Amino acid sequence: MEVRWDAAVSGSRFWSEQPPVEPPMIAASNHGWIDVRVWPFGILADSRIERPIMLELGDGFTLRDVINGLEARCGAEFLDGMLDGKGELISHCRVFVDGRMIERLEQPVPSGPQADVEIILLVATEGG
Amino acid sequence: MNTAAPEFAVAADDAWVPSSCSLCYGSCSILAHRVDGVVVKIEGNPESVVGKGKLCGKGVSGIMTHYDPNRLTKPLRRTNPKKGLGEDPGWKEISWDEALSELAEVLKKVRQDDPRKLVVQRTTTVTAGRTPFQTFAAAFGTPNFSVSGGGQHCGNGAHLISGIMHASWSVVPDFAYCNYAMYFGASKGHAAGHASCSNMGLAADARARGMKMVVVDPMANFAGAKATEWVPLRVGTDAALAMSMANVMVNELGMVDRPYLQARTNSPYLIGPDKRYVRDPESKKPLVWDTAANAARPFSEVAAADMALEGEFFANGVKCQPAFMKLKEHLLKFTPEWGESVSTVPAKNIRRLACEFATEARIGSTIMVDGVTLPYRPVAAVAFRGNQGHMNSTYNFFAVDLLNQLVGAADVVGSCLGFNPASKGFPETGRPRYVPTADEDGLMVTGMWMGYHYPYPAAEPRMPKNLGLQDLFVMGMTSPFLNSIDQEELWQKFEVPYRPEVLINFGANLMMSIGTSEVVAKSLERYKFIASFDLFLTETSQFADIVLPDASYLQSTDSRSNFPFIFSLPGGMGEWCWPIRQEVVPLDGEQRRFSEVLLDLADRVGMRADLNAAYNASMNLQTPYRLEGDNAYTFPEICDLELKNNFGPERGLEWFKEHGLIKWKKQPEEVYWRPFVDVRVPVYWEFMVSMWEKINAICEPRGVKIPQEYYDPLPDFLPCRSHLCQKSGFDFYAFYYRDTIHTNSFTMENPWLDEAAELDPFSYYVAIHAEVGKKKGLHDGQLVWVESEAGRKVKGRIRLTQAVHPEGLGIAACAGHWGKGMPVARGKGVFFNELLELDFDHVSPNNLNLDLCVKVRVTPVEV
Amino acid sequence: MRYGMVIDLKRCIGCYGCQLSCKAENGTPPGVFFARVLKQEEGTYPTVNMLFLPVLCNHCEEPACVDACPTGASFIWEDGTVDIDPDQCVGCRSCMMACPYGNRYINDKPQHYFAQGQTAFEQARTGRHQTEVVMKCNFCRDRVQAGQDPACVANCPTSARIFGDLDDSSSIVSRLIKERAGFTLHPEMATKPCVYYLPT
Amino acid sequence: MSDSQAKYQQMLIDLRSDFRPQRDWGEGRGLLLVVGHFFVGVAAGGWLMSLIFASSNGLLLSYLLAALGGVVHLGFLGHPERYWRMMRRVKTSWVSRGFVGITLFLVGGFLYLVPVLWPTGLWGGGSITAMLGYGMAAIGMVVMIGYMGFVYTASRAIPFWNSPLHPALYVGYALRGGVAALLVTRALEANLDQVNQLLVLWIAVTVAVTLFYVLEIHGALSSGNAAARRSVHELLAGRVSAYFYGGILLLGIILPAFLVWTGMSGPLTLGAMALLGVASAGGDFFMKYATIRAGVHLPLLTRAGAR
Repeated sequence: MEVRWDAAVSGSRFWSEQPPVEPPMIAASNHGWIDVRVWPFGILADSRIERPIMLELGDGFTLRDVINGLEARCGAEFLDGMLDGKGELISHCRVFVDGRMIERLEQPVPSGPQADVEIILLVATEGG
Repeated sequence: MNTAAPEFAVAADDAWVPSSCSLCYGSCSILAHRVDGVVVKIEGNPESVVGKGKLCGKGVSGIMTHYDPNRLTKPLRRTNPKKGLGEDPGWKEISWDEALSELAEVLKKVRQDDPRKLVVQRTTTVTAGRTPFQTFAAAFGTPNFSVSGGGQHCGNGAHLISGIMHASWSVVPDFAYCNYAMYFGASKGHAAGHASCSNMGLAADARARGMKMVVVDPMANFAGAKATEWVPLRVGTDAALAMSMANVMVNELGMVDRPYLQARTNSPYLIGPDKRYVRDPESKKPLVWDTAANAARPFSEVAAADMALEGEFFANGVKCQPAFMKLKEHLLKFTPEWGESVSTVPAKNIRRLACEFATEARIGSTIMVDGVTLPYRPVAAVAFRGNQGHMNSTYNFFAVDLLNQLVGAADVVGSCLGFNPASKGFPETGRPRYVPTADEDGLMVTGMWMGYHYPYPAAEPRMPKNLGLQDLFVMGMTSPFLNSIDQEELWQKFEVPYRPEVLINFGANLMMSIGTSEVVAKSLERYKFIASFDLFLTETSQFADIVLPDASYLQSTDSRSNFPFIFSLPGGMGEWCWPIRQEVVPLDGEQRRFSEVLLDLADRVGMRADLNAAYNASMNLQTPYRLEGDNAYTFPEICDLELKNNFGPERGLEWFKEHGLIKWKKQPEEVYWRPFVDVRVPVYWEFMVSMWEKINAICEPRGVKIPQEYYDPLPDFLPCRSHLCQKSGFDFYAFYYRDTIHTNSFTMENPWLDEAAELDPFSYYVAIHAEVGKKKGLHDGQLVWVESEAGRKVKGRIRLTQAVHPEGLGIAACAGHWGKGMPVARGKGVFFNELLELDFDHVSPNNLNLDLCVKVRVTPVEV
Repeated sequence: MRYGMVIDLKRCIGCYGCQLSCKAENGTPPGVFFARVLKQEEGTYPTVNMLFLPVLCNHCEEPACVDACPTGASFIWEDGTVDIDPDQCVGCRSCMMACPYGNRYINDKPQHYFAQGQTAFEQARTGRHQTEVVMKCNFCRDRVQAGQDPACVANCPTSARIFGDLDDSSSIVSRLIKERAGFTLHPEMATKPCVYYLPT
Repeated sequence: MSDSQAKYQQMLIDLRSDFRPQRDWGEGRGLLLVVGHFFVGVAAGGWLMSLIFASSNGLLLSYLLAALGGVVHLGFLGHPERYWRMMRRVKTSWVSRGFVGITLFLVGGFLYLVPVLWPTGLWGGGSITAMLGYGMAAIGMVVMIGYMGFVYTASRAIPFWNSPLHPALYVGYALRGGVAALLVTRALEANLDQVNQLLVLWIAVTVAVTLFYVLEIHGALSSGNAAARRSVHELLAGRVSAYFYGGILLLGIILPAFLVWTGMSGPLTLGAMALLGVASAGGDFFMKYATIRAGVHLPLLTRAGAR
């Protein structure tokens, strides 16, 4: 009697329900240009680069745009620790825009006229 | 009725304070009884899920560690610049301001020069030390973080593969429903380990209910002692036994859970002659053979039931087979007869065990739990420290977990569970919420992890920037190269652009917990500056320049004494539980809590903004509970923010101090999440093929040969160095194990525990087989030398016993202190790790776990 | 009412939780164990099991120790608990020679574990005991009077220890003894011990 | 401090071993108990013999030994200041009965002895007080002779002692102690009459005692009790074997037997007679000391492990 393995449970929405408390949604602004302040922390915070790094980006900018802006301003090796071989964010590089975590580069970033982008590499490997 | 004004209500001080133990990393919940300012009793907290109102022997003895007069009370500065094993540091008492300002100057200089020159290292015993030290390292900007011996010996295999296959830090049988649990080098509820006290109760209930417990172990003194059947085997040959059993299940009995393999593993993925997935040209997704359409199509577009598991096909112009077929053929060579020759477990037993395991699995059955119908596989093959402490670390553990995967016994009712791999979080806030997800190949990525790197998908191997070379050996977690004898040679070969200069150590006694003390000593002598947080002067703090007196757990506050749930919250149904740790008694002398010292240090180094950002990132703090700018928050304030972030504004630190913990009911969909989450577990590790090529491409030209057999997609038995030693007279495989009464090298200083260990038949002894011992003219209690091939020697007393494999030599715990800072511990037990060579040749080339078994010779000590 | 205890040897894993929670509850000095755990292997390789035997005073119905005691310091409470009144004990140790289970200890050892002297805990708890008298387990009388289980029972992580009234045939202890053929240690000593063990 | 620290370390070693030696009686302060037992035994036997052979000096020596024995007993106690409580459990405790016996003997002996030594004293030899004293002393003596064996029999913790033969053995040794005391008294008085009778009596009692002791050892060996066997091992080939061969055999039996043999076949010098008495008493002491030190606790785990 070959019981199909997922027969026991199908169509459960348990894991797709949205968590009750979401950080306050930020109304997408339409002000043309948004001045973006980028705060690199930890190993990214190179003493030679003054913090925050000011960028001017168009409305509905994505993280990719921020990355390209940083590359232009601080050079390619600045991104060395942030991206993996395929140009994607490595798992332990965390980016927050106005306190909300952004995970994918192509995701448009909702923000008001001004946006604070915090980038940090959590680099520790753990064990034990 | 008016109550007396506070100052008149001179109620005698008599309080039961809910907090968390810290005698081992289990951090069970405690109630500490304080009478007139003195802690007079520590009991379990019946309210808490972690320990369920009970404590093991260590937990109740915490009082005598807290009140140990040998504890440090003042910061110490070294006056003798020379460092070495016998060198007296010449300690001078200094003030905290002197200590921290000097340390801050050193750190500022290093951070300017190259932050990666700082190595941060912590003991695994204090779970609450994880986040403060990881965030300090991240804020400072160094990737060089280590959990010393606790990580190096115990976990690169266990945690890595529990993460890849069960999305958790460790695996445990679902005791409430399991009928047949097979232990490979693990105690799970019989000695130590994750959630050990809770597991003790759960395992005992299961055994009383009739769960059969088959324990595969060279020694039967904990789980083996209570086993329905003890299966002794030659040390380090777990994979041989497990693969032979898998062969019997697949090829002789044909008892496998095909629907599970089709729906929840990468068994159907087609594998080409180059051992890699055959991928759809456009979508790049791995192809499967759709038996309905009789064509190869991307896995995401085929119904699981129609996916072929066996047979040979053509796709994209190449001959290919489903991964399961590769496994099925791969297993053929692991005959039970071969298994017996390697592991000494009789072939007929191997066949019987495999048949029992496959039959008990009740493949295809379901069960109702809390009104939810779920797959029911009441068998579990679990492994832990003993199993993966070998050269063959990855495959020893992977082979055991294969047994679960073949019968579908993975994170379903009664089966092998990861510790809480998925949680929807506290109902009111939905935090902390984590659930495994699928990568683009459909393979499982763990939802929560102890470190910030994830076990899968592994990072791209590259020219290493980490001193531990984990960014080259991407399966490695804790690395031997921070202390190995060949560290300099390897750093040069891989052009690591810097060298370690400063070490911040938190409580780890790596002189005793990693390998030969002489080798570790040399690695410590290379540091320019070492600062060590300690409770006592240990053999390691003798190498420090500054020693900082840490507060004890009864004087500390931590909002995450048990975080995360994958670490030491008991698995299986029941309740989620978030206990905290709070002060029971005030600080005395000039002891300070490490968490607050780190904040002070961050201010002095001028990186408070970075630290705040690191805390935000690692604690996933959401507005309005994020740390702002470079405000100098105190640690209790950070704890308060995290608790409110997870449980709502009215449940901050004060609320938790009063209630001690918060708990809420687990849902069946959380505990048995596999049917609800569309992720596949890699039964065939295809990523190892490209990983080896990239690693070897970097290593081979630099003269470091990476044996390809350690990166084959399917597990195999690969011998340890000890198995290759043929020298005459060396006829014992020495191994060491966790004692139920001791934690690493820490608790021998606790007089109650030391007293109990003195009376224990095995704790401070070298256990060898009674007949074998007598034949060699050894008698019980005799003082002997245990000597490795390389001439490393330790002294110990013999215990003749029937409860060990004839070739085995079992030593308990991490004992054998020689330092004067822990007088009660001094000279107690056997210093096993002195026998361990520490170099690339003695670690798994796959996950860098140290090989913990040694071929030794035993000779009487001439008295 | 006769208090007794049942210890399930199938559940006990020898974690020393009883020995140490007892030591913490009573502040016993070094070398004095109101409760302790004995470990012994059984069988020959490879069919080997380890017997973990937690022992404590058996609070016998006909205690040889109470008979041997010349001063009446050793006595039996109305609920069957065997206890010692330290003010009456003359320290002749006859009871130690009478108890076939060796669960009585003279308090002539050092009154502190660390060489440096008594810790704050020992001043509060060990200091309460008179020296040069015999000490023993009294089933944590204060806890039991307050409606709690003895410390060793309350703390046992595998719930292997059950405390109850042997006179009440419907109590858990009585039923377990019947259902699981509970046995006592050295029954031939005819002291009628009240601590029963359930076979593994 | 090091003494109690040493005791603690020794306790841990003992608790680890299969057969935990009994140290509380016999070691350290416990030695006083053995000495107390010895004196009380010799005193009781001495008083009896002195009555039979009408030796007032013998009575005095026995009384002094009993008093000394009592004091030494108190010296052993943890709380000697509470000694009077030891009479409260006469119904059940042999130690209590022994205590009452010794007290009766000391009081009665005093009342009886005073007029014997100072006829012109406060009360006459034939007075009620003296007769009362004689009665009390007699009862006390009987108890002192008899109770000690039962104390050991009641000790269920030590299988070697827990045998029914002990009372008879200790009665025998008390009598032998008495004969020895009398021999010593007569030697001091340089009074040689009835010496042959004494020697014959000594031989008879010694033979009886030795027979009992052999029976005792045989009983222990054949009892099937591992702890009893271990005690005999300690006695004959273990920790206390020196006291057994040197003390019991050589000093207690062979030397006095040789002296008795010379005494029977020729004139017995006063010195030899005294030496005979002292050696025999010495043998009694070592018998008690060796038996106490050889005591091994009943093991809780029925079968010793593979060790």
